[in-house]
Amino acid sequence: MGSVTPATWDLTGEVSGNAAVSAGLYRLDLELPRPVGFLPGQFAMLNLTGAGQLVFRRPFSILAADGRRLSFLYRVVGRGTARLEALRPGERVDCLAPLGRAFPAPGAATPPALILAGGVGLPPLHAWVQAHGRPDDLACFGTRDGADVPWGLLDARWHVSVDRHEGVPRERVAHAGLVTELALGLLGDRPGPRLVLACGPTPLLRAAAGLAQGRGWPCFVSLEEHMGCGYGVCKGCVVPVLADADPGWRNATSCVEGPVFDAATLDWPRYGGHDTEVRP
Amino acid sequence: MGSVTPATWDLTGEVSGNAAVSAGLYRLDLELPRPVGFLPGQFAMLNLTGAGQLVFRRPFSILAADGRRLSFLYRVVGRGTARLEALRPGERVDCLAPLGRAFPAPGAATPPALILAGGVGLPPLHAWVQAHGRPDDLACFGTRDGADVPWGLLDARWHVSVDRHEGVPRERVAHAGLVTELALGLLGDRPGPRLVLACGPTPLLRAAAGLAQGRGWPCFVSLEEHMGCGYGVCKGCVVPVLADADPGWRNATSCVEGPVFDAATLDWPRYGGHDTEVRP
Amino acid sequence: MSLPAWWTVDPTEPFTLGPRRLPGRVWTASGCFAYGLTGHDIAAEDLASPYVGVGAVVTKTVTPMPRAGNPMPRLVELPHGAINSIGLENVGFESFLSDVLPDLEARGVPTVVSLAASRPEEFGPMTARLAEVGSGFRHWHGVELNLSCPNVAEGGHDFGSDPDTVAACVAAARPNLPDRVLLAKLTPNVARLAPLAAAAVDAGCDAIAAINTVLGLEVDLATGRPVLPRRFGGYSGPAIRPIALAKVDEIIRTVGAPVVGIGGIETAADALGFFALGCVAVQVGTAQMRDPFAAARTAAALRPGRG
Amino acid sequence: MSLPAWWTVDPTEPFTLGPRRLPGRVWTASGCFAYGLTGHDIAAEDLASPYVGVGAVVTKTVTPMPRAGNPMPRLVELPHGAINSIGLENVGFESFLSDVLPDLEARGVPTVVSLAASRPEEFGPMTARLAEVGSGFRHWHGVELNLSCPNVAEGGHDFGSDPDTVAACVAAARPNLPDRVLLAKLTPNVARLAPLAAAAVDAGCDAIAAINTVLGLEVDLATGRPVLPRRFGGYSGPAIRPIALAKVDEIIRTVGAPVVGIGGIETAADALGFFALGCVAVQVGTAQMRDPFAAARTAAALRPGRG
Ligand SMILES: Cc1cc2nc3c(=O)[nH]c(=O)nc-3n(C[C@H](O)[C@H](O)[C@H](O)COP(=O)(O)OP(=O)(O)OC[C@H]3O[C@@H](n4cnc5c(N)ncnc54)[C@H](O)[C@@H]3O)c2cc1C
Ligand SMILES: Cc1cc2nc3c(=O)[nH]c(=O)nc-3n(C[C@H](O)[C@H](O)[C@H](O)COP(=O)(O)OP(=O)(O)OC[C@H]3O[C@@H](n4cnc5c(N)ncnc54)[C@H](O)[C@@H]3O)c2cc1C
Ligand SMILES: Cc1cc2nc3c(=O)[nH]c(=O)nc-3n(C[C@H](O)[C@H](O)[C@H](O)COP(=O)(O)O)c2cc1C
Ligand SMILES: Cc1cc2nc3c(=O)[nH]c(=O)nc-3n(C[C@H](O)[C@H](O)[C@H](O)COP(=O)(O)O)c2cc1C
Ligand code: FES
Ligand code: FES
Repeated sequence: MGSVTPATWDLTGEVSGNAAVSAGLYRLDLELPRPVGFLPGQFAMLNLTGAGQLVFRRPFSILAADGRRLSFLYRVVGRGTARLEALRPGERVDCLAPLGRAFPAPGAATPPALILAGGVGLPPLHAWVQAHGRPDDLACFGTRDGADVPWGLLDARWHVSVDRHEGVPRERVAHAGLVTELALGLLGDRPGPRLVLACGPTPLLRAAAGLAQGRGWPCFVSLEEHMGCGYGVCKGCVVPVLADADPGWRNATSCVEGPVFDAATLDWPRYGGHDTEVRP
Repeated sequence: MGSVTPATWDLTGEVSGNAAVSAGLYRLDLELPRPVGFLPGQFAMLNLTGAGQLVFRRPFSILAADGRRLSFLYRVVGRGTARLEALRPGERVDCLAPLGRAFPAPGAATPPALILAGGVGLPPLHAWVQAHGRPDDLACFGTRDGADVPWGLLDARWHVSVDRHEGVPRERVAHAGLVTELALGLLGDRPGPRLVLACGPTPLLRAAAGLAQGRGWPCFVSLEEHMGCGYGVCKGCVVPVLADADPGWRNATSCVEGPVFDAATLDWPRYGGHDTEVRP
Repeated sequence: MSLPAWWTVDPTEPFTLGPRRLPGRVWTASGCFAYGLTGHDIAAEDLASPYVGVGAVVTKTVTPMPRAGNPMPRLVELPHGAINSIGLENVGFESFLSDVLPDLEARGVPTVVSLAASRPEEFGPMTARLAEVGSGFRHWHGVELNLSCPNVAEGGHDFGSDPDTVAACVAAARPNLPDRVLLAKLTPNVARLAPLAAAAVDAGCDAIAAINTVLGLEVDLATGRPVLPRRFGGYSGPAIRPIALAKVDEIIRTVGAPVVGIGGIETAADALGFFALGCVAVQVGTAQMRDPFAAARTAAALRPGRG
Repeated sequence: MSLPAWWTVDPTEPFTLGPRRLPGRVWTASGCFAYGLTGHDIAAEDLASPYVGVGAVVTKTVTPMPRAGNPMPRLVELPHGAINSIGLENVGFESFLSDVLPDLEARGVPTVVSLAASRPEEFGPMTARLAEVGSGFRHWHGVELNLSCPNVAEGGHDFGSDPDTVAACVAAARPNLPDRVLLAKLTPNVARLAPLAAAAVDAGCDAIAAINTVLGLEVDLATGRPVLPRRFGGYSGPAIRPIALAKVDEIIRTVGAPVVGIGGIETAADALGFFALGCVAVQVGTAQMRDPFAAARTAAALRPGRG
C-alpha cells in the first residue's frame, strides 16, 4: 500500500479556521502552499512557528483534504494542543503530511465495514466513511456526553452512543453506553463477516480486536503512540507486533508501519497503549 | 532621594497601545491593575507572558504615567523588543516598576538645565521636561535622521539635530550634526552654570560629562547596562564608580544606585559602557 | 495548576532539618536574591512582600575578603536560561557580619548564610565567628557551604569535585554549628555526584544542596567570540532543570541524604518534580531574579487546598 | 539571519578530514535520522530532498547483535529539549552490512557509520568486516565510535568515561580504516572531556564528535514518578547547546583536535556558534527529528552570499 501513498510534503500553512465543533473538539483548517493528498487513516505532524514552536511536532489524523486545505479535529490535552487552540486565522503552522499507513480501502470482496470511533479517534474513520462508505456499512461513534459530539460532522450514517445523555440535541438520537455495545446491538443477529475498523482509546481498540478475533473477522486499529519525528527516524513510537523469529515479537515503528495495524498482527498482551490524559 | 521614591509594584498589565511613533521608535501603553508613580529617569522591567516569556525582563525607562497607564518608547534591537513589537492590544505584560534612581528634581538654587537626549535615550528626559521643565532650560534631542524623530512627542521646547536631514517634516526644524554641537551652538556665550542631564549612546554620555566637567557644571547621566533582575539582587549590571578606599573604585549596582549617576562619581576610564546593537 | 493527589505537604509550614526547625520548604537560591531586598520593598496584588511563605533566603556567597567579581558583561540571557560569570562579587565576610546579617535578623528574614573559601580550613574560623555574632539570632538558621562555583576557578573546575576536600570543608564547619543547619552545595560538573554527597554527609552535614550552575558557553555571533570575557560561565534556568533532577535523584537513591533541590525551578509544577523525587526543600534561583515573587508564589501555589 | 563578516566557508563544499574528502560540513546526528529516509521520500518547496547539501548522515548506532531497545515510553518532550531512553534499538551489525549500507550506497547517501560495542576489542572485527563490505563504496565516508550512550548502561555511566578504554576502542578500529575518517563520539557526562579527547586523538582518530546527550530526568507530576521507566535518559535539544559549546571549546583549546560539534543545533545561527569556536563540522540531532529539512536548511543558510 505504501506505493499508492501520496507524496509527503514539509510545508508551512496558514490557519484559515480554528473553532470548536463540540464541547471538547476543535476543528483546524490549514491553507497550504500546495495541495497534498492523503488516504483515510494517515496523519500529519503539526507545529507552531515562532516563539510557540514545540521541540517536537504533534501527530494529528487528517480529517479531510480539499484543494490546498487540510483539516483536523483536535482535543486540548496539554502544552501543544493548548497552543493550537490559541491560533488565530492567518497564523502559520508547520505541517508534514501525509504520513503513515492508512485504513484499507474496500475491494469488491471486502465485507461491509463495522466502524468503531471513540472520542478524538473520529477523524480518520470519518474520512474513511466519506471516501469508501457503502450502504451496509455500520458507523458508530462514542464519547462521554452529548455536548462532546460534533453533531455537525455526523450525517445519518453515523450512530452515536454517550455515557451521559445531556447535551444531545432534541432532533438527534444518542444511545446510552459503550460504542461497542451500541455496535453489537445494531448488528443483532445480522450475519457477518464484517471489516472492523477502530480508532480511539486503547480499551476500545482492545474490545474491537477481541470482538473481531472471536468471530474471525478482519480488524484494523489505529494506535496513538507518543511520537517524536512521525517519519520513522527516532524509534520513539514503537509497538510490539508478532514475529516468527525469536523471541516471537518485534518492535514496529508505528509512525511508518502504522498508525493503522492489522489487529491480528499486534502483540496485545505486550502492548501498553496509553490514552491522552490532561496533565495536572 | 530613595526615600521619596514611589513604591515598587510587581503587576501584570494589559497592552492598550503599541504603535510606531517614528521610523525606529514604538510607543507602548500598559493599563495596570493599579496606578504606580515614578520619578523621571526611573525605569520598569517588562516581560511577556505565556510562550513568549523571556528568561529575564527587559529594562525600559518610563516615558509617562497617567492613572493606571504606564507608557514607554522602545526600539527593536533583538529577541525581546521584537516580541514587544508583536504585542497587540489586550495582551498581557509583566511590569515591575518603578525602579532605580531618577534625575534630580530642580530646586530654587538649581541652574537651568541643559538636556542632551540621544535616540532611545529620550523617554526619561522627556518625562523630566514634562515634570520639571523651566523656561530657560535647553532641551536637545539628536538621532540619525529625520524619520527617526518622534515629532509628535517633541513640543517647541525641544531642539532637534540629525545626521541626515531626510524625513524632517516641512514645518519642523532640524539642525545638522551631533546633539552636543547643537547644544553648544544654542548656548553660545550665554553664561553658565547649567545642570547637564544626558541619556543616550555612551559616546554622548562621555561628551556630556566632559562638557560639564570642563566648565565645572553639575552633570547627571543615565546608563544603559545589561540587566538581569533590575532590582538589585543579581549584580549583573555593575558600573565602576570612584571610591576613597583602595583601589580607588568600586562596583555600583546600576539598577539600584543608578541608572542615573552623578557624572563626577563615575570612573569613566574604567567604564566600558555599551550600546544596544541589533544582533546579526 | 491543580495539585496532584500524592502531594500533601504544606511547604509554608515549619519542618525539621538536622538540628533546626526551618520556617518553610521553598527558599531563594544563593546569588539570585542578594542579601534579600535592601532599601526598597516590592509589593504585589496577591502578596504583600516577596518574603511571604519563603522558608529561607540563602544569601549571596560571602568570601573571607570582599570581591569585585569578574569584568562585564558577566550575566547573559540565553534562549532557555542564563549564563553568568559574576565571580562571587560580595561585601566580604566581616562587613557581612557587621552590617548585613544583623539587618536581616532585625527585619526577621529567615536566613541561610552561603560561605565560600579557597582552602577548606578557612571554613573553621569563618563558621566560628558567624556562630559568635549570630549566637542570639532567631532568624539565622544555618550555613550553606558553596563548594561549587564554576565561574571562580579558571575553566570552572574547583576543589568541590574532590570527596576528601568536600569532607574537610564540612568537618571544619560542623563543630561550630551545633544548633544550625549545615548544607553542602555541590557542583554538577562531575561524572558522579554521589561520592561527593556521601563524603559531605559522612563528614556531618545535614543536607546536600544541588545543583549549582552547569558549565556553559555562549558565542556572540557578531564577533565570533564567547559573550563572557572569561569564555565559560555558569548555566542556569529552566534548561538545566532535567539535569538537576537527574543529579538530585542520583544523590537521594544512592546516598539517601536529605537534599535541597535547585535548578530551573520557575513554578510550583517545577518544584513538585523535585519534591516527587524526595527533596526536603527547594531553592528558586534564576526565576527569582526575573520575578521577585517567584519563590513566594511557588510556595503559595503548593499549599494543599490552595493550588 | 544575515551571516557575520567572519564567516567565509561554504559548508556545502567538500573538505578534508583525516584521510578523507567529505561532501560537506553539516551532518545529521546518529539516532536522529535513522539510516536516512527509507521507503518514502519527503519534499519541500525550497529543497527537493532532505539530503540536499548535507555532508553526511551519521547512521543510527549499530551493535554486534540486534537490539529491541528499552520499554516505552522512551522519548519524551521537555519544554526546551527532549529526553530519550531508546536503548540503542537497531537492526544489528550483520543486517546493517547486508541490507542497510548497500542501500545507502546505491542511493548515494553520504554515510558515516556509528558503531557501539560492549568491549573495546569488538571494534576491531566490526571495522574489519565493514571495510571488507564497504571497500568499493564511494559514499561510505567513515566510522563514528559511539563511546557514550548514557541510556544504555544503568544510571547512564558507561565505559566511554575512561581514557584507556577510549584509546583501546580507537586503536582497535584505526588500522582497518586507512582511507576512511574515524571519529570518537564522547560523553559529556564527565568532569573533563579533554583527557578523553586526548586519549582518542593519541590513539589515532581523526576527529572528536561532541557531545552526546546529557544525563537527565523528568518527572510525571500525575504519578510523581520519572516519565522514563529507566528513570534517567539522554537530554538533548536547544537546552544543551551552551553545554555542548563549553565542552567543544574545552577540547579545541586544550587538545587542539578537529571537533565535529553536536548539541542543540536547530538553525544556521546555532551552527555558527560551533564553527566560531573552531569546529570543522556540525551535526543536527533533535531538530532533524522535528524537521526533516533541518540539516539541509542549516547548510543552505550558511552558504556565503546566500544567508
Ligand atoms: C497517529 C496519531 C493520530 C492522532 N490524531 C489525533 C487527532 O486527530 N486529534 C487529536 O486531538 N489528537 C490526535 N492524536 C493525539 C495527539 O497527538 C496528542 O493529543 C497530542 O500530541 C498531545 O500534545 P500536547 O502537547 O497537547 O500534550 P502533551 O503535553 O504532549 O501531553 C499531554 C497528554 O497527552 C499525552 N500525549 C502526548 N503525546 C501523545 C501522542 N502522540 N499520542 C497520544 N497521547 C499523547 C501525554 O501522555 C499526556 O497525557 C493523535 C496521535 C497519533 C499518534
Ligand atoms: C535603565 C535602562 C533603561 C532603558 N530604557 C530603554 C528605553 O526607554 N527604550 C528602549 O528601547 N531601550 C531601553 N533600554 C535598552 C533596552 O533595555 C534594551 O534595548 C533591551 O533590553 C534589548 O532587549 P532585546 O531582547 O530586544 O535585545 P537582546 O536580544 O537582549 O540584545 C540585543 C542587543 O541589545 C543589547 N542589550 C541587551 N540588553 C541590554 C540592556 N539591558 N541595555 C542595553 N543594551 C542591551 C545587546 O548587547 C544586543 O546588542 C534601557 C536599558 C536600561 C538599562
Ligand atoms: C547570577 C547568579 C549568581 C549566582 N551566585 C551564586 C553564589 O554566589 N553562590 C552559589 O552557591 N550559587 C550561586 N548561583 C547558583 C544558584 O544559586 C543556583 O544554584 C543555580 O543558578 C541553579 O538554579 P536556577 O536554575 O534556579 O538558577 C548563582 C546563579 C546565578 C544565575
Ligand atoms: C532519540 C535520540 C536517539 C539517539 N540515538 C543515538 C545513537 O544511537 N547514537 C549516538 O551516538 N547518539 C545518539 N543520540 C544523540 C545525538 O546523536 C546527539 O549527540 C544528541 O542528541 C545531541 O544533539 P542534539 O541536541 O542536536 O539532539 C540520540 C539522540 C536522540 C534524541
Ligand atoms: S515517531 Fe519517530 S520513529 Fe516514529
Ligand atoms: S540588574 Fe540585577 S543587580 Fe542590577
